[in-house]
Amino acid sequence: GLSPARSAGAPPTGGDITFLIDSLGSTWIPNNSAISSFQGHVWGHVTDKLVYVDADGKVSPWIAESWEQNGDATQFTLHLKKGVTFSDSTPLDAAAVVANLDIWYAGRKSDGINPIGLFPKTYERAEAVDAATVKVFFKAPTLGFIPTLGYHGSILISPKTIAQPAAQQADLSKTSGSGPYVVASWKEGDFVKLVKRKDYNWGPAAVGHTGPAYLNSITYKLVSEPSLRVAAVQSGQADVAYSPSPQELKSLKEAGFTIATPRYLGFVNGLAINTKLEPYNDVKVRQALQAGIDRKEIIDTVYTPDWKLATSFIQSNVPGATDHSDLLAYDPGKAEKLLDEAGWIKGANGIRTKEGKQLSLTLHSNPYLATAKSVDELIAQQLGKIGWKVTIRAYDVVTFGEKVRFGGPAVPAYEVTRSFIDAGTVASILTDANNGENWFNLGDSDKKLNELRDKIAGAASLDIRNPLLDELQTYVLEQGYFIPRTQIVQRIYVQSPKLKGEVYNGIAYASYYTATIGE
Amino acid sequence: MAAQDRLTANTFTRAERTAPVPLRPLPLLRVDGLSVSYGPHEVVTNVGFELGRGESLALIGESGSGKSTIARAVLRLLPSGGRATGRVAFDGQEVLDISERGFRPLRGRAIGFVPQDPANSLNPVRTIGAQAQEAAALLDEPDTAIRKQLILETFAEVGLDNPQRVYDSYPHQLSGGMLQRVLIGLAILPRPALLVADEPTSALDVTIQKRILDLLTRLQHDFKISLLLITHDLAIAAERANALVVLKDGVVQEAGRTASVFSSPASAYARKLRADVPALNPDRYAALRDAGFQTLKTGDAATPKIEVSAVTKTFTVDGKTLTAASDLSFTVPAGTTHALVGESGSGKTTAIRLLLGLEQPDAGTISVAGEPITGRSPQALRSAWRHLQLVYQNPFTSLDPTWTVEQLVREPLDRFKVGTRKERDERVREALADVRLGEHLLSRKPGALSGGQRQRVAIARSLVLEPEVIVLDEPTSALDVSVQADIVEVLLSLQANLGLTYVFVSHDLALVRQLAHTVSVMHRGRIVEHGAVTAIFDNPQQPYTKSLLASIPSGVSGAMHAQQPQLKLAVAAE
Amino acid sequence: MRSAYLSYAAKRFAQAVIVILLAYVFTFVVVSILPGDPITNVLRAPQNGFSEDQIRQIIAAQGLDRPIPVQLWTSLSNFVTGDLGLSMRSSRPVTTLIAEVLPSTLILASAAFAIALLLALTIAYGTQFVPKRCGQGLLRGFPSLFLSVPNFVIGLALIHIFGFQLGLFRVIAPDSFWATFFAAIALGGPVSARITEVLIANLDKESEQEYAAVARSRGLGQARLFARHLLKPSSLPVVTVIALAIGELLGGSLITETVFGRTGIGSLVQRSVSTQDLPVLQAVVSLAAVVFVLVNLIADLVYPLLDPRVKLIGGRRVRPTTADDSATATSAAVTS
Amino acid sequence: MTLASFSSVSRGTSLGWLSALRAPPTVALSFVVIALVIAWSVAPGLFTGHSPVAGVPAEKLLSPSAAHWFGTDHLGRDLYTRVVYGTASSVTSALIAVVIAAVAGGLIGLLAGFLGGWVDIVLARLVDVLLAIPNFLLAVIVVTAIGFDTTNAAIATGVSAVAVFARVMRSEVIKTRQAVFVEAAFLMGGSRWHILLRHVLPNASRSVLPLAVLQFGLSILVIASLAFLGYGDPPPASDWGLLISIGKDYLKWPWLVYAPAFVTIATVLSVNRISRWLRKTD
Ligand SMILES: Nc1ncnc2c1ncn2[C@@H]1O[C@H](COP(=O)(O)OP(=O)(O)OP(=O)(O)O)[C@@H](O)[C@H]1O
Ligand SMILES: Nc1ncnc2c1ncn2[C@@H]1O[C@H](COP(=O)(O)OP(=O)(O)OP(=O)(O)O)[C@@H](O)[C@H]1O
Ligand SMILES: [Mg+2]
Ligand SMILES: [Mg+2]
Ligand code: NI
Repeated sequence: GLSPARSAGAPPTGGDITFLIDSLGSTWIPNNSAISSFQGHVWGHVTDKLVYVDADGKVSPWIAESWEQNGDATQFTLHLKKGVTFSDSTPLDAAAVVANLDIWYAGRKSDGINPIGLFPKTYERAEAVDAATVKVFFKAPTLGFIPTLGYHGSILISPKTIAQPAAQQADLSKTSGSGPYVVASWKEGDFVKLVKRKDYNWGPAAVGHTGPAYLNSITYKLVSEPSLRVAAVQSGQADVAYSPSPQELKSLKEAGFTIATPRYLGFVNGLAINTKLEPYNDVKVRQALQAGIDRKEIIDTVYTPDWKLATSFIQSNVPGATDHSDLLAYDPGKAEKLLDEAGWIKGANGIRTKEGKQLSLTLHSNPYLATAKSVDELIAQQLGKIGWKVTIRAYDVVTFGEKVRFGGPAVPAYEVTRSFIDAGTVASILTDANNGENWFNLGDSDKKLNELRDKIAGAASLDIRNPLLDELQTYVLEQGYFIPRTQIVQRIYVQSPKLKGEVYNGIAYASYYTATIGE
Repeated sequence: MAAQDRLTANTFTRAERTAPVPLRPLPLLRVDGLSVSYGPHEVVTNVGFELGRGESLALIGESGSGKSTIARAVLRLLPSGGRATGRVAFDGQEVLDISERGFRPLRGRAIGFVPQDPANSLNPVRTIGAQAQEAAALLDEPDTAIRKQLILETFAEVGLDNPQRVYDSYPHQLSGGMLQRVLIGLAILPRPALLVADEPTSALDVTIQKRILDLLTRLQHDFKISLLLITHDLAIAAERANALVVLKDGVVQEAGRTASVFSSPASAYARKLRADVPALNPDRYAALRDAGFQTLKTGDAATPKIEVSAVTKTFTVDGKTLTAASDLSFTVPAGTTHALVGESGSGKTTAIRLLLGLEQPDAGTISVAGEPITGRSPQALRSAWRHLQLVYQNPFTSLDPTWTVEQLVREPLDRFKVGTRKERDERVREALADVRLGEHLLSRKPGALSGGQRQRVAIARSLVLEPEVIVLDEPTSALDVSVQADIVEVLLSLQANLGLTYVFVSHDLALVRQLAHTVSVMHRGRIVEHGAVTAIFDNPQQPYTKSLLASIPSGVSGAMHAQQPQLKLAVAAE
Repeated sequence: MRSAYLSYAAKRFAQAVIVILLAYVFTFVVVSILPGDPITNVLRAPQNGFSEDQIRQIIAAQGLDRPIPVQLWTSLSNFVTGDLGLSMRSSRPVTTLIAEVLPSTLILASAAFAIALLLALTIAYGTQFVPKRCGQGLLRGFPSLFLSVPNFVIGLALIHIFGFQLGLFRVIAPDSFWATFFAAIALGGPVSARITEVLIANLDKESEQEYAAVARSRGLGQARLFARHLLKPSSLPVVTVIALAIGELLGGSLITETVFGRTGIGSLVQRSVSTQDLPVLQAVVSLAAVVFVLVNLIADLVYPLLDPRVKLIGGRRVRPTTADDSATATSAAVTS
Repeated sequence: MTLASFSSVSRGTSLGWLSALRAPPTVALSFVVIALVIAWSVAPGLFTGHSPVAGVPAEKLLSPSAAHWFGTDHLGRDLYTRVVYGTASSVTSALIAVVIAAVAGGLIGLLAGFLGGWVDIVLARLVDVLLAIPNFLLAVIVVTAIGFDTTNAAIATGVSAVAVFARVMRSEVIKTRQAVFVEAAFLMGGSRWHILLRHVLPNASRSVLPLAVLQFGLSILVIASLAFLGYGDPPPASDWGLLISIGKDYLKWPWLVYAPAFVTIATVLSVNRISRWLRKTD
């Protein structure tokens, strides 16, 4: 139920809800925090975006009522909705948008305000043509600009707030957005209380409601133990629990609670293989890996049927994603055969060796995903059966960032969980050209991949791009460059049945702008 | 032998039970078949005795023989884990099996208790006065002012000079002697019928000891209090008690009127005990002592082994200076024993620490065997210590508890690198044999040795280097008389055989008389008198020396003069 | 005597100041000398999408590329003037952060302390009145049980029983009375166990002392013996243990606050530790040191006034101790 | 090997066993528990037929039964087996903590107490600083600095307890240094270092032993608490603390928390009981 299904008649207004969350992130400086998956919940209610991206990746107007782009996608013109104001009563006009675009691109580094990392680095400048028109210039074609405006980081903040020094911006109550809610009070690491803005009247048409929100207030309260969050919702002490343990979902559902497992647009959860590293430079080994993982067992054991089998290395709801389930079928016999062919012979202890070396794989569990360790353990068991020696490493966020990197010499398989709005950006991440992330450590060595990348980047329309994307998916999976595990559900919500009408956007955040609470 | 004694004790109690003497007045305290065990260990077995009104009875025996245990059983103050069986009747009333509530009225009011250790017997964080008020509460006197008056009077009575100051003091502000007097005062304040005094003087100087014993005797007379006196000092018992019960390992060895027990001890144990008390046998070692002395005298008596001249030492404590040794001079000829005597704090230990170079004097010089001791660093003194050894006062602290006997005795040989491995082993065994310790003790640790054995290990350790001079700081003060006698014998025979020179510190003048050749009497850091032992003991010149000598318990029972003929006691010999 | 006390007080105070400064430096050294560069690593997280060049600029802008001694000197001189700097994580002033969470921790810690003390006194003194046969052993076993259960297990169990099953408090309102009460039990439990242990050990020691027997020989009953004789000497050494226990309350708040979802110093530390937010950590450690040092200072200064045996000699506290102080010392030391 | 040294530490020679036999029943029970724990860590395979890492995913989250004494976990592994196999690491890490604390603390205390003077002053301030930072806070800071795994958590726990040992050791050394037998050793011709190592150290260490035993129990708890906060080994490690902290996410299946918690509690309780007994008998 990702679209707002509501019956006719005026929905009840009023009511307060409590949303239990496992963390409230670190800083509230808008630029530095906007892409945190925790603060995104709050920003989603306090701020608006220029465009709206729904759960299926469809881009629709919001503060930008319409837009045009030139032929090579280097100039964009945005036409803004009129009469929109920030909660500090500053108008949300062209000047404000320009101020936002500038700080997204550049940040204010000397003041500790970072740029928005995923904002196109091809940005050149923006200018206010008139109060309601903004023209944006890029140094190179940037097809993904418009979808990016609907992405986490692109939240519109009052220019007055933007002008403030970092220490002021870090105080959430001093930050003004134009969203349907404003921050009534907050305490770091404790809670954020939002109350509705009565004069709000510019919601995204895509959610079917543009007036003020129905709920009076939303309180985001930090409770770090997942079992406590769930128990609190179960006992009626709160309305929504975020990130419960998947194992509990079945019984919760049976007890009548609403379970939401919206999928964001992005990569599936899977492993990017470092093709420079022995033995993963051998395509047969990578293919054996691809066939040696029982993805269904992962869903059955660690997750619930709410999780979907991966069909490609991008989520199936991303426009342009195609179904490659056949390439991802569990076939241990095939895997063993491939390994035998590659010269990895099973030893007495069940572990395969070649030239005295063991067939080993180190998995670095993703610290951002609570279930990552369980999945890794299960994969270790599955691969163990066909002769792999799997070691699991778990680091905290800090160390993970330091030690575990794409293509790092000690990291044979990097676990990816990453959202994006536009599939067009995918190809360029895979190699090292144009600041690409070089996921498979191929550099520029794979001709076919380079070719696909360049063609996709140069595609001026989706009709040209989609077949290329399909080819890219087939190639990457066949080569065993990327080993999908499951489609990712990074955000899981357990919700009281009384609460209805929430909407999930393209990055799987729940918005309670349209929600109502009954008795 | 134990079985024999037990039998006699049993015979006695049975006889008492079956055929009570009808005309005999009811004794104040009657103990009958008393056994006490701590957990599974029975430490007092079937003890019985009687104490009449106004009389005194001494429980004697070596350390650990169960004296305190009996006292505590009578007082129902056994520590947790202690269990008493048998019968204890106080004034005809059975006290062992009545309830605590029923017994409490007797406490203090009828039975007073003077504990063994004055330093730990008063609550350290409350004033003496507050604790005295507890005792005074037992009087039927409602007025606190009057009660305080009574307390102060009692303090004066027990010889405390400034009762008001004592009243306001905390225990740590008073000396041991004062505390002991306070405790006696608190015990007699409610005028009990029975006073149980557990070694009331063992921690005190001879002079104070005498004062306190006199005080107890006087109080006993004045208030017609019965006294159960516990002591390991036979001489005191002989002097102060009407009757004796001699204990060994919790079993009565002998009991009877003091006079008869002393004149004709029936048990071998009592005989040995009597023979070992120095005060009762001043000339016991004369032959042994003088034999060694004589042989040497003919040799090089002219060259003194130890020369101490005009040594002074002051300590600064709390900004106040205290002269612990002032202008000390004495010499000790080779092969003789020189004794330092004096009451506690008179500077004896300071003198010998100076002698060993463990402290440096402020003025004066000391030389031992021609080597100067003063003004040398510990490293430089090592060569002197090779021939100069010390036996400490307390055998419980001077041996490293983690080492075995063999290691302990061997240590000086290893440190001074004497001989080969084999020779060292040999020397260790010889030294142990010298002090009459068996080789089966070699692998034991001090914790598994008795006090006497430990002190012998300490002596063996100082002997093993074959030093010329051994300094002994009250080597036997912590030990029982019988153990003491053994050690003295060992020391004297070693001196006779090896020609050792001893410096012997003691406050036990009777012991000094037994074994020393020359003596220095110390008082407040000074030597007030010195010379040959016989000369000084027979004809003291200084009043201080005289008072010291007068305090030696004579072993002649004061009670023997008292008119208590009808005293009936469990005397095995009878 | 007065001057001895004053010089003692002055000396202890000087020591206290030194300890606080050293604690500040110590934290700096531990967090910054050891390998790992938290700021860079956080910035490097792939979702941020920063290039290495951007990261370098950000680091330089915050002065984090200067040599360690220079950084230490700057931060130390700021600290001395009372400036605790900005949190690296949230960019807010550290003073604000601490001021925001301190009241909650103070309430929790004082509640925990009160409960711990009450519980300890009840149990320890209770052993004096409950006869051996009627469960004295049970009472005595209580502290070691509390000392063996991980603090967070107690917390989780309390929440589930009292929060969810009995509905006494709401998990989302951890500052309510009952929630605070149970959090205080979870936090104070182990502390109370330590105090109880020391108290019982002291009581046992004191009641085995000769003076207790002598007092009993004067006809005192158990109640009066306890009240007049045992209470004070057995409770005095606890003053020291209590002072040390304060530190444990602070340390324990880390777990308790996490479990109960409270916001306080403990959860602040938890958040700062994961990002190695040095200014906050330094401030908290210094704060803990200040509290610890102050409480101990008070304990040390009060002790000579309470215990008549204590002498102050040359700015040192000297107590002519009885043989067995080491048991107390050991438990006291462990408590810290 | 470490375990052997632990049991020998507990009392030493045959004499020790004799007195152990004469110990009160609760102490005897404690020894039995500890013996079992040691056996688990030395030869876990003897106590269970299941594998601690490979489970049957279909049998996940079963409640305790004859086949699975402690039930199964979220991946269908036998929890009892995981507890048994996790023992070695739990015990070893607690031992590491104790050894670090005792050795470093002991050395500091020894030097401070024996050398006195400015060495004492400097070391005393260092110890004060370590004492002034609450133990657990210190452990958390150290473990973040050196990285998250069980060994590092053990090291951090050890570091946080250094001050305690230093303090006790120092006071014991000072007490011992003033002992008569130490002066006697000088008279026997011993040098300073000889006396420090052969007389002062062994004697001062005696009261450190019960403390070390106590600290062992305490370390298990601290390391478990660190695991609870996420500073433990990666899967499939099954230290008790990790098991409890994994279990707490599955509170609907309470045995996942309470079974390992029970084992931890029993062990720590036994260790504490033994420590108290050691202190009393010494
Ligand atoms: N609380 C106790 N628990 C166990 N054994 C004890 C206890 N008190 C004394 N004993 C033992 O009981 C025996 C008798 O001790 P007691 O104190 O009665 O001897 P004593 O004759 O008074 O010795 P001393 O002259 O040294 O005071 C000794 O072996 C002693 O070790
Ligand atoms: N190291 C020291 N510092 C300060 N005062 C000391 C020191 N050693 C001894 N004194 C003092 O010097 C005086 C003499 O003490 P010393 O130990 O020599 O007496 P003693 O005759 O051996 O007494 P005892 O018979 O009790 O052993 C005492 O008042 C004592 O308090
Ligand atoms: Mg006695
Ligand atoms: Mg002396
Ligand atoms: Ni501490």
